[in-house]
Amino acid sequence: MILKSMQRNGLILAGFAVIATFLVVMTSLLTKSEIERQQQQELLRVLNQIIPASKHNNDLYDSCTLISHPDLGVQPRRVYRALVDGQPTAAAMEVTAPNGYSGAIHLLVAMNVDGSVAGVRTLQHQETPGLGDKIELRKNDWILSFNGQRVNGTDDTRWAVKRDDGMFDQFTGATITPRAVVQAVKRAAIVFEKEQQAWFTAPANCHAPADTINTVGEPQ
Amino acid sequence: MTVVTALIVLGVLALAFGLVLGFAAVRFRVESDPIVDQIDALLPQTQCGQCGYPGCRPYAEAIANGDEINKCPPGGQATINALADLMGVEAKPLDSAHGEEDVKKVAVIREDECIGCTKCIQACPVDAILGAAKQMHTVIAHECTGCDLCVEPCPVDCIDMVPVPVRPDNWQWDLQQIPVKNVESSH
Amino acid sequence: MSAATKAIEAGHIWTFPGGIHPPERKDRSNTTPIEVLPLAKQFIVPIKQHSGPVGDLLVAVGDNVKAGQPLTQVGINNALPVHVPTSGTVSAIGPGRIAHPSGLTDTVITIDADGNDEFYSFTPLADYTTLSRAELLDRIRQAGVAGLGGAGFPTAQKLALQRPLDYLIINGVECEPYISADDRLMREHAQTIIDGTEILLHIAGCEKALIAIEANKPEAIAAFEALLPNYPQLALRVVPTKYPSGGEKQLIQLLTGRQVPSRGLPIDVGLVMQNVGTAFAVAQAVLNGKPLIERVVTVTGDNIAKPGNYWVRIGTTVAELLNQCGFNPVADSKQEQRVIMGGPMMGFTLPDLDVPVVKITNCILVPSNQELAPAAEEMNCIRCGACADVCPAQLLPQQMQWLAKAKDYDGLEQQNLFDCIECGACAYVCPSEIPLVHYYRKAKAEIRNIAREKAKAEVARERFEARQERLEREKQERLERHRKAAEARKKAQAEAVAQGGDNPQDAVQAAIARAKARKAAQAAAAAKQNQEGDDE
Amino acid sequence: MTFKIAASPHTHQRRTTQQVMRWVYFALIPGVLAQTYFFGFGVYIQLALALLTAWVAEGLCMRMRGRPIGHAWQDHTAIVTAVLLAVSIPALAPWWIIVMGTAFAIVVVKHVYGGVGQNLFNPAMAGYVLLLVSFPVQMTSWPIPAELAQIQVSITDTINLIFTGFTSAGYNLEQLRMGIDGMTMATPLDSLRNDLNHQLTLTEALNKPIFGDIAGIGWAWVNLAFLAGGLVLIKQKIISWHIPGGLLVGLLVPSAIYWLFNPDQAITPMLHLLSGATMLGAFFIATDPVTAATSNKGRWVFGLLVGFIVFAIRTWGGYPDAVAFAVLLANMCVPIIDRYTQPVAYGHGGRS
Amino acid sequence: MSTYKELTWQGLWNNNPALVQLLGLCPLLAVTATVTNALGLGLATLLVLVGSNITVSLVREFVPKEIRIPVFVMVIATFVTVIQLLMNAYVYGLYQALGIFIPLIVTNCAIIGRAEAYASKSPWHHAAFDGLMMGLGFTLVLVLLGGIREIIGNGTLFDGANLLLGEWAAGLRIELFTVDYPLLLAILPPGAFIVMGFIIAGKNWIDQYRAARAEKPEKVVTRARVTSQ
Repeated sequence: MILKSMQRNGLILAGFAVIATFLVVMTSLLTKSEIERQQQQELLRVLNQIIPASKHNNDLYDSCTLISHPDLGVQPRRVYRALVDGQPTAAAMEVTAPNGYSGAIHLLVAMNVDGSVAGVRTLQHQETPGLGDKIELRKNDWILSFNGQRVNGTDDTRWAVKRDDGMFDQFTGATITPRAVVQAVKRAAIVFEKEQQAWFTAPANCHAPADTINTVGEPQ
Repeated sequence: MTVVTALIVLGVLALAFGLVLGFAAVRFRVESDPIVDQIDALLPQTQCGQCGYPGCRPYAEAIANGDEINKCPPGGQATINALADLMGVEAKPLDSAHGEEDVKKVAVIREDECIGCTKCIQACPVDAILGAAKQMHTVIAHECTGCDLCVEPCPVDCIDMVPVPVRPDNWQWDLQQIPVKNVESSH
Repeated sequence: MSAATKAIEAGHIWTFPGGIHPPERKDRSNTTPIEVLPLAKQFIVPIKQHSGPVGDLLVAVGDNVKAGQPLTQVGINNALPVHVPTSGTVSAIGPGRIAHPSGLTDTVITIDADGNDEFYSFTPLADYTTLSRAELLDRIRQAGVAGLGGAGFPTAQKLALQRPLDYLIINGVECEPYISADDRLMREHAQTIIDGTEILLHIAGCEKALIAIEANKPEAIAAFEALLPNYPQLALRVVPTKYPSGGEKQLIQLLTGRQVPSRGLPIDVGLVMQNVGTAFAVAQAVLNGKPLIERVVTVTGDNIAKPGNYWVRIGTTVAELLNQCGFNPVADSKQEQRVIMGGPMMGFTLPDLDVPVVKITNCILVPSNQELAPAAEEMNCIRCGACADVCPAQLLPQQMQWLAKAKDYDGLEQQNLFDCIECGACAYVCPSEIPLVHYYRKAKAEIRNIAREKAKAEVARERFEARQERLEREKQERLERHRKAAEARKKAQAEAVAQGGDNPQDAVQAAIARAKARKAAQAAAAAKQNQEGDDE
Repeated sequence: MTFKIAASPHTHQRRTTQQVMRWVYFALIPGVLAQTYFFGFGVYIQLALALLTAWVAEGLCMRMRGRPIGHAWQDHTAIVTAVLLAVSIPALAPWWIIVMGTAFAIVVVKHVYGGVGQNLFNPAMAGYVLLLVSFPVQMTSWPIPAELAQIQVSITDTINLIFTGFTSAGYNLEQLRMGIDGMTMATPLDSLRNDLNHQLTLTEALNKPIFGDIAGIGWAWVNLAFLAGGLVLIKQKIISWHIPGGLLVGLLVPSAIYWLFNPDQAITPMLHLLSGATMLGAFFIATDPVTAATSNKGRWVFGLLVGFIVFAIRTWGGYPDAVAFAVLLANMCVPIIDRYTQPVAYGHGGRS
Repeated sequence: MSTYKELTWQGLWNNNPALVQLLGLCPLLAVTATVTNALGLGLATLLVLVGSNITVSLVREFVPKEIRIPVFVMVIATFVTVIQLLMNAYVYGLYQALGIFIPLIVTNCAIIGRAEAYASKSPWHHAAFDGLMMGLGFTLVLVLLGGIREIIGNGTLFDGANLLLGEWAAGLRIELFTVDYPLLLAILPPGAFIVMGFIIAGKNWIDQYRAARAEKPEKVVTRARVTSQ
């Protein structure tokens, strides 16, 4: 009785598991390249927004390098380097602001080689809708207020929200989110100033050769 | 390769869980009090048939098979609520098509009119009527469930359903029900 | 001797949680001695004045009876008898209003007094120690003695339980406001009470009695203090004034620090308690052979002209009693008058005045609406918890109130509803004037009712099933009989055929075949019709 | 004359709900006076608005629920809710803040749950939290205490600020706050937390003018005034001392421990006690009988819990003060507190 | 035909998963800050619900009672993952808008609830229709809740609809009013609970109102004779 029940249930469940896994795996295989293409396109779209075409004529996606820096967190970050005829002009790096109101905020910060901020975009966040989500460009153009700003060393007190006597607006009611973003961008800018020489000479090592995508969509 | 690994890993995991579940299903089967008995225990056992079933137990079986729980007027709302609790469904008001909730009653035979036909004795579901052919019958009041099934068969209409009398020991503290004496003021 | 026992011996007084201090107003009735009132013309004696079974009648309408003559007998169910209050004629036996909060009727015996007040013959007893325990108990039972403190439990029955006892407690606390019947009795008859206590000790087989009196009765305390030095086995305990320190369970806690287990009896913790009035009645019954036909009743309240304590024959109507004490009902005819039997905390109101004084009637309170304002309208509970603070049983009255309103009887039992002693302290302090105790009483009655119905349903089910079984058995027997008869017939036929006659079976077979064919044709036609219907 | 049938007991102590509530709002008077002294005439306008809104909302709700309106007005519970909310919000907050909060407290938190005695949450605090999470700017804009203010906001300006948002000279509240001495005047707790977050030491943080000798200027006196009113309530046996006691202990003990181990980065225990809504919360809000625990033991636990949550949120949370959140969170725990602190009934094994 | 009518009625009103069964509340409360989000989650749930209901109904013959729950979960998880992958690959914009909600659907008890309560006992076409109607009922409540919260908390409707429905939908955005200080509570989680409470109350009120107005059907019940066999 017990054996029969075990045998039957075990086999049927295993059968379902195999079929289900098979379906998922097959779908995954079939869609893998398409998904990567899509993600790359999306990234390029953002990259092109903050590093305009005038500032680069290389393939931003391919010129990516992985860097590690204690001020940017434990994990290696991607840096996309913009070059005009082989000369560095700007770089965009993935930055994380760990102290958002509801967890980490993922940013893309682009810096010009002269040390000014080229642009900042929010890639991913879970901030309160209607309050903290004004860091999205789609909701509010607050994020543009970084454009062209420079950091004068770590003691630059202007790099703070107005409530903390700085130069960046906090949006109504929410101080924590903009404070986190400002701090993250400031940190990134300082690191960039120090490390940019090294970064521009590092090899492009973000994408393993096997993953290299044959076609790259035109920038929109 | 990853495909095969995924298939094997998940297949084996599922097999293992299936075995465990198959084992548990037999080994830990719980024999619970059959639901019909639990329902029957909540019904008032008047055996009146107002629910449309011949007796409380048949109605209990019907409820277990999905019949409505609001067909028992003698049990009233309290029984419906208890059944709803047991069956995990929402309590409904009593279906008035089956009758209205009423005060508890007992049958009383007007003994001088009884002709001793024994029809009521046959009708009584709980054998609460005493008597023999051509002899006067009487109701054993404390065994009567108040189902009133004996009233209709009586050829001379000598059975009355009277409310169970309120005595000090079963009084429910309805202070409003107490008749108060009016005294003409002497002033 | 354990530390606890030592403390009891040393006279330590424990405390109980909660309790209240309502205005006492005992001085209105306790300043004058107990008076005897003129006999009434008519007496109404309910045959049930105690808890437990009632005895069978010993008299019929028209009988001439004498004071103290039993009206009902102990009989086989060990009932408590009631007695004739004064000599006269039994004029009626039938339903009449009884002294019960419900205002319902029960069997009462009406006696028209002849005014001579002749007594039945009693046999006094010189030395009660000569009698056996059983004989003494019988003497008390025959005298109709029930607990005079409130519940009316037959005294003999309480004493009959044979369990090791540490103490007998004589309850002279009388904590309820207004009432001073026990107070006056203790002042004037301390010796008789002590005699009764000794008898009770003797019967209970107990070494020591504690006599408890509340601190607000200095005269009664003095009366006992004067006598007690002669009685080493009796000890006086003065308990602080707080309501309800006279409650049986609370007094036990005060005097011994023990708690009667839930749903248990004092005897479970080695104690038995009797009221001072009961002790007095026991002395009367055992020493004089005099049955319980009169008791002390406090008649008080603003609307009584002559408040005080009175010796009242049991069966005297409240109307008669009030008449003699000068009843001035509320002047305004639109207003309602409360006549309360018992005290302001636990007494019940009477719907009219034809109710008789019974064994447990300790007070008739006729207040004006100024001294005891009638309850205002019930408001919503604000969960202030004042009720829980005063509950002597450590219950959560407001929680029970919500449950009672929701008719959650299981929840109520979990909240220990049945440990509520209905003292009324919670309702007294409730700022929303919720009649909490009334909710509990209703819920208790309903729970008891449900239990009764449940038991009844169980019996009904058994009877129904037995009947079904019987019918089934009878059916089987009938079938068996038919089968046997058919076999016998067949056999007879076969014999007939064998003997060369016509087989009557053939004709029957033909008829059955014809019927079958007709049925089949009908069924086919019906089926066809159905199919057509479906096709549409 | 007829005979009246009534349930026992036939006598009554006669302290009605109305009287209890009246004591509560009389006991709030010292606190209100202190607030008025330090934060201006606006307190009275907020009170008036709150009372009016509560009165109307209560009446409408009772009407919609088909209950006698007079009853609800008579028991004075809505008055207490309105007063508590009015003293909790900044004196110069715009009129619609207090109106919305009071209406929410009465309609949603009280009547949707079934009216007096049925609500799970403290209505005033639920209303306060609604306002705080929705309008953080207005709800944290406390006026500068009178002793520090360089200009006195006149009665006309107060009225104008509350009803139009601008003074007669055309300044709004923000400008008024920022413009006087170029310094943001946050509440003491807010200022302290902000500075501690910016790596200032406690001594540095306490250098701000808002701090007096013992605690925040003005705020300390307001708290002491509420404490005085609360003690009167305890004296009158309107509230038991268990909840305030538990709350203050629950706040004081952890904050003292934290401060001893962390003297530079912690709010001092004294500041905890005399800042924000500590005393108001301890004696008037957490003691709301409807939403607090029932038994004395339960009240202790409830008070301790509120106190600890206040400490925790003030120390590690996102808001400077936390009495409202703490009370609401503890309200949620009341059924379970009540369950485990139910006194042992007589005869169930307890000892006297 | 009446089965379908009954299923429609059950799914949209009588046994609405969100209002009556109170299933799937966690994603429902989490993502209904705007109509767009609500609609997105609703449509995704609808899709999975129909798919899983059909599959469960088709395999119900082969699944023993003891392992039905793991099998149902597997079916649903497969569906969700496959749909997520496909959306990720071919409708990237929509995927970005709904991305985080789709895995949430796996844990949506409304789906496993229907699998267990209905699909495992009914033929596939009924199960499919049930899934459709339950999904629709769920979506409607979501959209209603999202709408109310968005209006109160943001003063807009269909904000960001273009992310879900394509560029044409940008024109759907309605700005009802602008205030300096929106009632943030409405778009914060507590607001979801409060608004949901009022929607459920409204539904119950309508039901009671209808029940009170409905005429009682005259029904004749024959009383059984317990004793006349």
